[in-house]
Amino acid sequence: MTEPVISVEDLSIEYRIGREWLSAVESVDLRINPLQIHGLVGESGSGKSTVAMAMIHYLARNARISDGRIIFDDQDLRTVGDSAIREIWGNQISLVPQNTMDSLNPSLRISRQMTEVTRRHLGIGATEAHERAEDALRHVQIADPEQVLSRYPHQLSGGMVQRVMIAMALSTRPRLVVLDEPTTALDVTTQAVILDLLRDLIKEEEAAALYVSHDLGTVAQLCDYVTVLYAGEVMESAPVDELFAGPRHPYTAGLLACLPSSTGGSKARLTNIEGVAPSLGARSSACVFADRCPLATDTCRRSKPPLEDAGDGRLVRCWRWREIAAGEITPFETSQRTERAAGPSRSLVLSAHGMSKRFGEKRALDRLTGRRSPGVQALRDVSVEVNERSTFGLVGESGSGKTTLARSILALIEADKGELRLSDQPVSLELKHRDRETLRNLRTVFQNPDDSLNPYRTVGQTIGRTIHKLSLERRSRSAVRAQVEELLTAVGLTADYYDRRPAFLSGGEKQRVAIARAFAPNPALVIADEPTSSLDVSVQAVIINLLKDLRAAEGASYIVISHDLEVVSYLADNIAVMYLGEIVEQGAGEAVLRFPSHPYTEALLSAAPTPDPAARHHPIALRGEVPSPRNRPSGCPFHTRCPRKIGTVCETDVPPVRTGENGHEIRCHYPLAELKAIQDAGPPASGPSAADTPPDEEGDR
Amino acid sequence: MAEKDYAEPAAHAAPAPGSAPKRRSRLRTAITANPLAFIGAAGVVIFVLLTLFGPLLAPYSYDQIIRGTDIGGETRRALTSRPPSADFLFGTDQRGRDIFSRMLWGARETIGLPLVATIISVIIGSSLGLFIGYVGGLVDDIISRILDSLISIPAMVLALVMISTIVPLLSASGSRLIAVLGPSNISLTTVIVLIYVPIISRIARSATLSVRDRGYIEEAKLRGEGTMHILFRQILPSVLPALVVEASLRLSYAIILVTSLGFLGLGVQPPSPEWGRMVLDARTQISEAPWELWYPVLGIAVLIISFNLMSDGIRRLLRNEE
Amino acid sequence: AGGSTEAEQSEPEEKILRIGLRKLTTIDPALGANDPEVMFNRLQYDYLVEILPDGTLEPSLATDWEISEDGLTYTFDLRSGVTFEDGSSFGAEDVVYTFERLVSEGSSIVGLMGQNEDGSATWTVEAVDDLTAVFRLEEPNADFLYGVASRFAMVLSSESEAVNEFGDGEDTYASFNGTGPFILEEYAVDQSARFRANENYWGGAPALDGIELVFFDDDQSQLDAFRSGALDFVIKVPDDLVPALEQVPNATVLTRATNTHPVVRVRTDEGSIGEDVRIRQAFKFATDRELINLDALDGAGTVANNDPIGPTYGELYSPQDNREHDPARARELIEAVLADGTGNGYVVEVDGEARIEIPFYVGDTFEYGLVAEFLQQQWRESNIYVELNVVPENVYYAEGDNNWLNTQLGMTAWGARPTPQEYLSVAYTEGAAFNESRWDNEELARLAREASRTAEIDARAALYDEISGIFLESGPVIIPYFRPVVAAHADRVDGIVLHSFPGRTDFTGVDLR
Amino acid sequence: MTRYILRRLLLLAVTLLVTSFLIFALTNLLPGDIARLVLGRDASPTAIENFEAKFGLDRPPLAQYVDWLGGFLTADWGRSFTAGNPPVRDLVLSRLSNSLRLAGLTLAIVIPLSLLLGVVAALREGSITDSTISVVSLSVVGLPEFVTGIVLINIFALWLGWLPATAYIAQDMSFLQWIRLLILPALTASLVLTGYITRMTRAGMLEELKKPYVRTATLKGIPYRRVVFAHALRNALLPTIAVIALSIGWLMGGLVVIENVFNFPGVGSLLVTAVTQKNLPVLQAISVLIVFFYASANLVADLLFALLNPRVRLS
Ligand SMILES: Nc1ncnc2c1ncn2[C@@H]1O[C@H](COP(=O)(O)OP(=O)(O)OP(=O)(O)O)[C@@H](O)[C@H]1O
Ligand SMILES: Nc1ncnc2c1ncn2[C@@H]1O[C@H](COP(=O)(O)OP(=O)(O)OP(=O)(O)O)[C@@H](O)[C@H]1O
Ligand SMILES: [Mg+2]
Ligand SMILES: [Mg+2]
Repeated sequence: MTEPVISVEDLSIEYRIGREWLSAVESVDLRINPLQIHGLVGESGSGKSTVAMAMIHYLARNARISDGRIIFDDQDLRTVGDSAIREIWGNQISLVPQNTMDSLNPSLRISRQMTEVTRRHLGIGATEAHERAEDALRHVQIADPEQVLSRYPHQLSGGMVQRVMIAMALSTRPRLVVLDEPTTALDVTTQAVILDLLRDLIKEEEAAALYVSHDLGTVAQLCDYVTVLYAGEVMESAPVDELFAGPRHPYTAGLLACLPSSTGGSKARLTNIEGVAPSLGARSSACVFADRCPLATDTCRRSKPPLEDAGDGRLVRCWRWREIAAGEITPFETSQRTERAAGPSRSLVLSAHGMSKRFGEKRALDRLTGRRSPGVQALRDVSVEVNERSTFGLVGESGSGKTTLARSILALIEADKGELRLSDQPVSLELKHRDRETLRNLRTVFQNPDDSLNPYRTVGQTIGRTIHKLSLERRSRSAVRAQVEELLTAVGLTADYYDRRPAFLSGGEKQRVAIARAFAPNPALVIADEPTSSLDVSVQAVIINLLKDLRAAEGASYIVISHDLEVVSYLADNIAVMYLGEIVEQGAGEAVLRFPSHPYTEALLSAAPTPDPAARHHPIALRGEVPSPRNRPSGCPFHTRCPRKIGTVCETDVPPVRTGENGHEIRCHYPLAELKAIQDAGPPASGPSAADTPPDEEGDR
Repeated sequence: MAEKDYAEPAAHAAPAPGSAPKRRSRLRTAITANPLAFIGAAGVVIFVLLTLFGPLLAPYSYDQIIRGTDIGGETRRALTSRPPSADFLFGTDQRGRDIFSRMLWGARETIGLPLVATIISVIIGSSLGLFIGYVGGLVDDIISRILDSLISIPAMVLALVMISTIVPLLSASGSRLIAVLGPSNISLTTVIVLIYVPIISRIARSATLSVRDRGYIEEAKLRGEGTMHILFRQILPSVLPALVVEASLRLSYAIILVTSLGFLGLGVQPPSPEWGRMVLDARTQISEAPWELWYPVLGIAVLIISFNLMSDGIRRLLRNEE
Repeated sequence: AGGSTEAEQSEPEEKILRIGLRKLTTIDPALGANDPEVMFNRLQYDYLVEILPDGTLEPSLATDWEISEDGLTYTFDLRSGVTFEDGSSFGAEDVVYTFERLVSEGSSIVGLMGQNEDGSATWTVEAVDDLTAVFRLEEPNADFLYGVASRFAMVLSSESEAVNEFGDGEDTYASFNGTGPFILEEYAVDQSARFRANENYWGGAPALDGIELVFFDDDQSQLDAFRSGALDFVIKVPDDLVPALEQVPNATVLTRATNTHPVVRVRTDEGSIGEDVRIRQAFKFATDRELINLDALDGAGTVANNDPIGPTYGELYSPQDNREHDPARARELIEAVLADGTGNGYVVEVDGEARIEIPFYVGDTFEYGLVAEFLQQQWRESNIYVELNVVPENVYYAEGDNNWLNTQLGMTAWGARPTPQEYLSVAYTEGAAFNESRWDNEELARLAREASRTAEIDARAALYDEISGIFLESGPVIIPYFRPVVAAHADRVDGIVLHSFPGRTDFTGVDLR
Repeated sequence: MTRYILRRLLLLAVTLLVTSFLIFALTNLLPGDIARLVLGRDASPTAIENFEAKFGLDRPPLAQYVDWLGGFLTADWGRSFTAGNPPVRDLVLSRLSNSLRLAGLTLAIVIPLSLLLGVVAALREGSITDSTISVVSLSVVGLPEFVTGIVLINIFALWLGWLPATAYIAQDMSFLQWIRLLILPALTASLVLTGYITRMTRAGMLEELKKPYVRTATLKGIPYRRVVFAHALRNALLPTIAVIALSIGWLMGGLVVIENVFNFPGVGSLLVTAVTQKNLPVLQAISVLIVFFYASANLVADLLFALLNPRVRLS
């Protein structure tokens, strides 16, 4: 057995909240071998960051390690002194954090920040350090390091900053790199490139890494070994392939089963892990997962299972792992029950035509003082049609205009141009000209459950008010209350939520309330903008199921917006892909997700991290990042990044709309047949490096 | 944000369904967490009670000159500038008035007047701020610009300029109401309101801007709520904490302004026993009759410190709530 | 004027008298009516005729004067060899300039000297020769000399382009050009003014090397400074500070009785509170003047008898008094007025009793606010209930419905005048500029006119006695007391004689030990 | 950046114009004639007419404003109503230099002291030092200047007798004498300001120390003082600049009271005198001047902020 780079033994960490010390992490064991990328997964609050930070000996002021050892380099990090740890930091262990933009000092140039580490630890002079920094940047595929070094952080895009952070972390050839959700803030396409890069670099530098993430997909793509954390405890840890192929812990199994991709393309219901993770103070002496575990026995509820060696380097903390391993019991079976409710009808519930919206009209004062703002064309002549009882999915990277389209339809912003028809009736683009009937029929669920409910009003008030304002007939107080309670039950809550305030609801519960509110007046169309993106996977599954159930029960239609292709493809009958305010491809779900597709869709699909280690591949690398809509490329807006660019046509001419069967439309200079041919031939050669495009001047993404 | 301000548990996971806030214990932890704030709050409560009931407790009227001739043959002067005694708890002043009684009466001008003025300012200012913040556009631009201009005149200067004109203006108006309420009371209130309305509306406006685009506001629009409902039922509650903090801060500034103007001889006019004015009147007595000076000085100091401790406490409390 | 005197200042034995004053307002000699302004000017300028601290007249720049038989021509012989600060010599032209300027600048003294409706003078002045100036009057005026001697009539140089205005650069103080005993050296507005002795003063060089005036916002800080030894002389110490003043070691308190007095007056015109004479009497019976003097001034004032001509006028003073404090009488009178319904709405019935209810406006001068408070308390016994409004001077004497000229019941401050006639002519005759009470008494007007022409002292006293009687009977005023002026000097100061108008104090004979 | 500066300057000019008009309009609200207010109750109609003619008060208000503005811009600030009608400009400027000395000394005490205290408190968050600094600054921060001033006078002038209670300024005072005079007033202003700025600095520093980049810097293994001084401090001080600018605005108002407590001949006491005497030309000049200083302080702060902050500088 090789000597691990770092090993954590029986680690327990507590936080002081008020006057109490609450345990956040309990007896965690973890070893990272040389050259290993060790994944640490778990839902929000499970203690991933706490463990990661403990491993670099950098805990919050109100944290203490109550037990355990962290052995690095034959010494327990708990006992090293202040100056000794400063020899280790940046030199032997380095960190790539999540919030990269804030992780660089905004008032110092990149060069200064990068050379600081190398000068400190490698004992080199300024010039040499500078040269090294250039090299390091080149290593992370930045084409013009000199340029980047002379910049301030805010002048760089998010992806670029993340590259800088990675270069910096690796610049002293550390033995351990801790990556705490290094890509969560990035777009999928950028994320794919960065992960790809990371994997190669870590191997190349012969380092070991701890990769912290909540996203099973990226873990599957990147890691060699995975530890699953739940409520501060290790549930299971195993080599990546084995974990994904045969989880031994019910929780792991549940997590995998929650993913929309787990249904293998079918529309089967997703598995639900009922309940929520225990909060810090509420962790019991029993199995922490017992409350939510379908297999829990009395033993499980009474005593905590030990973390057992399950052979092959696997560890499991479950009383019943042997039964599971033997296939005697199956925790979260992916049900194959496919409920095809009344299928989508042909008639349209909504049609939007030629929607355009430009932001950044000058304010009165700016007009006086002559400040110019170029304006952002957030929507360009977008048309969508939503059938009755169907779900329309909208995907695209950040800034592509998905939200703008949704809000224009809702009239929360007033589109500059466009025509809207709801159930064949023309509808005004201005909210104040919409009648009650329109308002009633067009409802929405917002992305962020935290701000979609007024913190000062109870659940009952919120939903009741909507009923009061929008229902068809006047109702008595008690009738309204009854209806609210009915709705609450319909979204899987109980009637006693009526008097709760949002502060006492979890994210998933808030989202359920928001959904109940949306459905309160029996709408014809509900627009859900990223309804699950701020939720944990297990909760996401619950919400997705709920949306599906409601559609079946209420006969409403949806527009579902998400940057997550999996979610959209799972929910939607029709899908549109947006890029820079335009729809580049749309059609029936299967048609869009199958080839031929627009090169952008192709890249998106390839970038999406599949939670299957067997399906590892190099994603199609797009050049640079999404251009700012302020300086939108001419011709085909995608030509600056397109790996299948034909030539100058793409730069000069607006691509035509290519129509395939079943109303499948693609905006591309390639005819469909040709596109299919080249895509069948395989992915494009890995695109030119990211740095070909100059750093994004706007830099505010 | 990587590290959050963890003041209370359950940053991620919500408490188990059914757990209601335990009010009593929260209060107790709040007190133990910040005892100074509660000392301040207690002080403020006492001062407010004094404002309301002080005159009832006062042995004499605020302007009653206790004359030797009343007591028996002595001249008035014999009873001026008397040190504290059982008869005159805080002593008497140069005119022979009971300082203790004067301070009790004076709480009205010293605390009551700023309080009323602050309340008026908060009402006007927050309505204005809510409105322009929510409506936005040209209205907001223009009104904000005017308010900014007003803010760019330091409060003391604005107060002086206004005092110099409003007091004579009101005194000359001959209106009965003004005469009853006292021209200097009205003008001071006006001055404070004019100074504070811009500041408070700016706060209310920016607080409004920060919630204006929240989902629940948009939801309200989508169900066809009117502007008034949105402003006062949806936005106001979220803006309220910021306003409460600001109001408590403003109140203590208003007291400072009133007492300072009183000290400059430009505030509430005698014989009204406003404390700042009492300090002014007693200044030269510092060696002969120091109590004349120290009681009002002490009164003001304790008053302001109480308010500051309290408003600091409120600020922390509300920040923690978030 | 001007010039650096650094060397002099650094010498310790410099004899500089430091005087505390309130801040100056207008320093134009023709307009500056109050002590600080007059003192500031008096140091630099001289009068033709000086009024001594006891009120008698004495030659100054005029060495002698002669009044014609008919009382219409006043001839002044002027002192020769007097020069102004800028070196030009003093002559009759300067006198002409000075007095014509009083008229053109609208000095209020012109009223006493003789003035037409339109503000022009009823007299002329001319230079007969270099050292003789003649005034010609249209009708006799027994007080004309007091006009010539008044505090405004400081002799200016006819060559002045401006008077007491700041010039540019070197000439900053060029227009401060007088013949007086001191020369302005430096004037920091609102802070201090420094004078040095005029070595060539015609009356002989002053004993002092110089005088420094230090200006204050309030009497209290002024007293502070005096106490700390930073000042040698303070004037017009308000009553409530007198006890503190008396505690100051090594200082002498000076007091001089004056004719300064508060006037509580009711309006007498139609529809006013005091239209019915019984109301005026009721107020008098309701007031215990002696007690007021005791309470307000610790008895330091002189109890007055409700007419403005006080004991400082010597023979002209009439001591008659028949209005003792008598609340019962006052109540009866008020009942009677209520019964007759002539109270014009100010007399009302409350709980079966007649009472007067009215706002009382008081200008906050000296201790008068205090007096008003005592009056308010006192009057209640006589069923007079006033709602007291003590307002700042600048409000009380500004325009407005409740200012000193308009309010129904008010208390006004009247300063000491060199001659009693002035009160009558400006305040108590029909059409007079400051007839606050709108009192129209033909008999009084006649007597006053008569007195103004009567120079002979006994005859004049007789007239004033009659006038006093009218005041007692139907005068719309209560005058509780005449207040003294209080000043103090450090004991090292020698030779200060307090003037009844302290601004006119003569410093030529003052020295420092 | 140049554009930005120009824009800000234009805005400053507009603000000054608006406020000067506002102040002018306010002072023109005065009922009755100012002439009588200034000349006193005995003034004759002739005297009043003369006065009005001399100061142009007989002209329509707008014309007066335009005249005044024109004069103000061409360094002719008119003449004072009182005391020999000295040119307002000389009067105000001579007082201003006194006030500026006072303000200068105050800032010289306050800025280093409060930054030091603020940073120390932040670095020792939760310690005794921190809570002491916090409590003291919290209680001192709000006391009215005259209260602080009187207490200081009592201690240092009356009780210990170290320093003069009031400030008489002679023309030929030595630097040391000057400083002696300035100490107490400056100390009074400093106490109040220090409390405020300390609290703000502490808050700013704490916030900065919580930012992720501080963690990044720490994890580079560089010494702690480098993390604090080379990384956090600079950013923490950025918002403090605005706080200091705001306090300068406060100082302008606070000096009014402080100068009166100490009888200090600065613009503040002149302003109060002008208010009591209704000396409009002086009142207007000082108000506009103070607004100018205040607005300029804010402008300078903003420019400084922009200069030190690459985010703003480079956009
Ligand atoms: N400084 C702190 N003080 C108090 N509690 C803390 C602190 N930091 C984290 N916690 C709590 O400890 C638990 C674990 O937090 P941690 O940040 O390690 O979770 P995580 O798995 O990284 O979650 P996320 O995915 O949201 O980053 C959470 O309940 C969190 O609220
Ligand atoms: N109110 C606004 N004012 C100015 N620009 C805006 C506004 N709202 C959106 N934009 C711009 O319009 C473009 C489209 O934004 P939109 O929010 O519709 O994108 P999105 O696809 O929803 O992105 P995300 O996935 O980040 O939610 C972006 O460039 C954005 O910066
Ligand atoms: Mg984390
Ligand atoms: Mg969006």
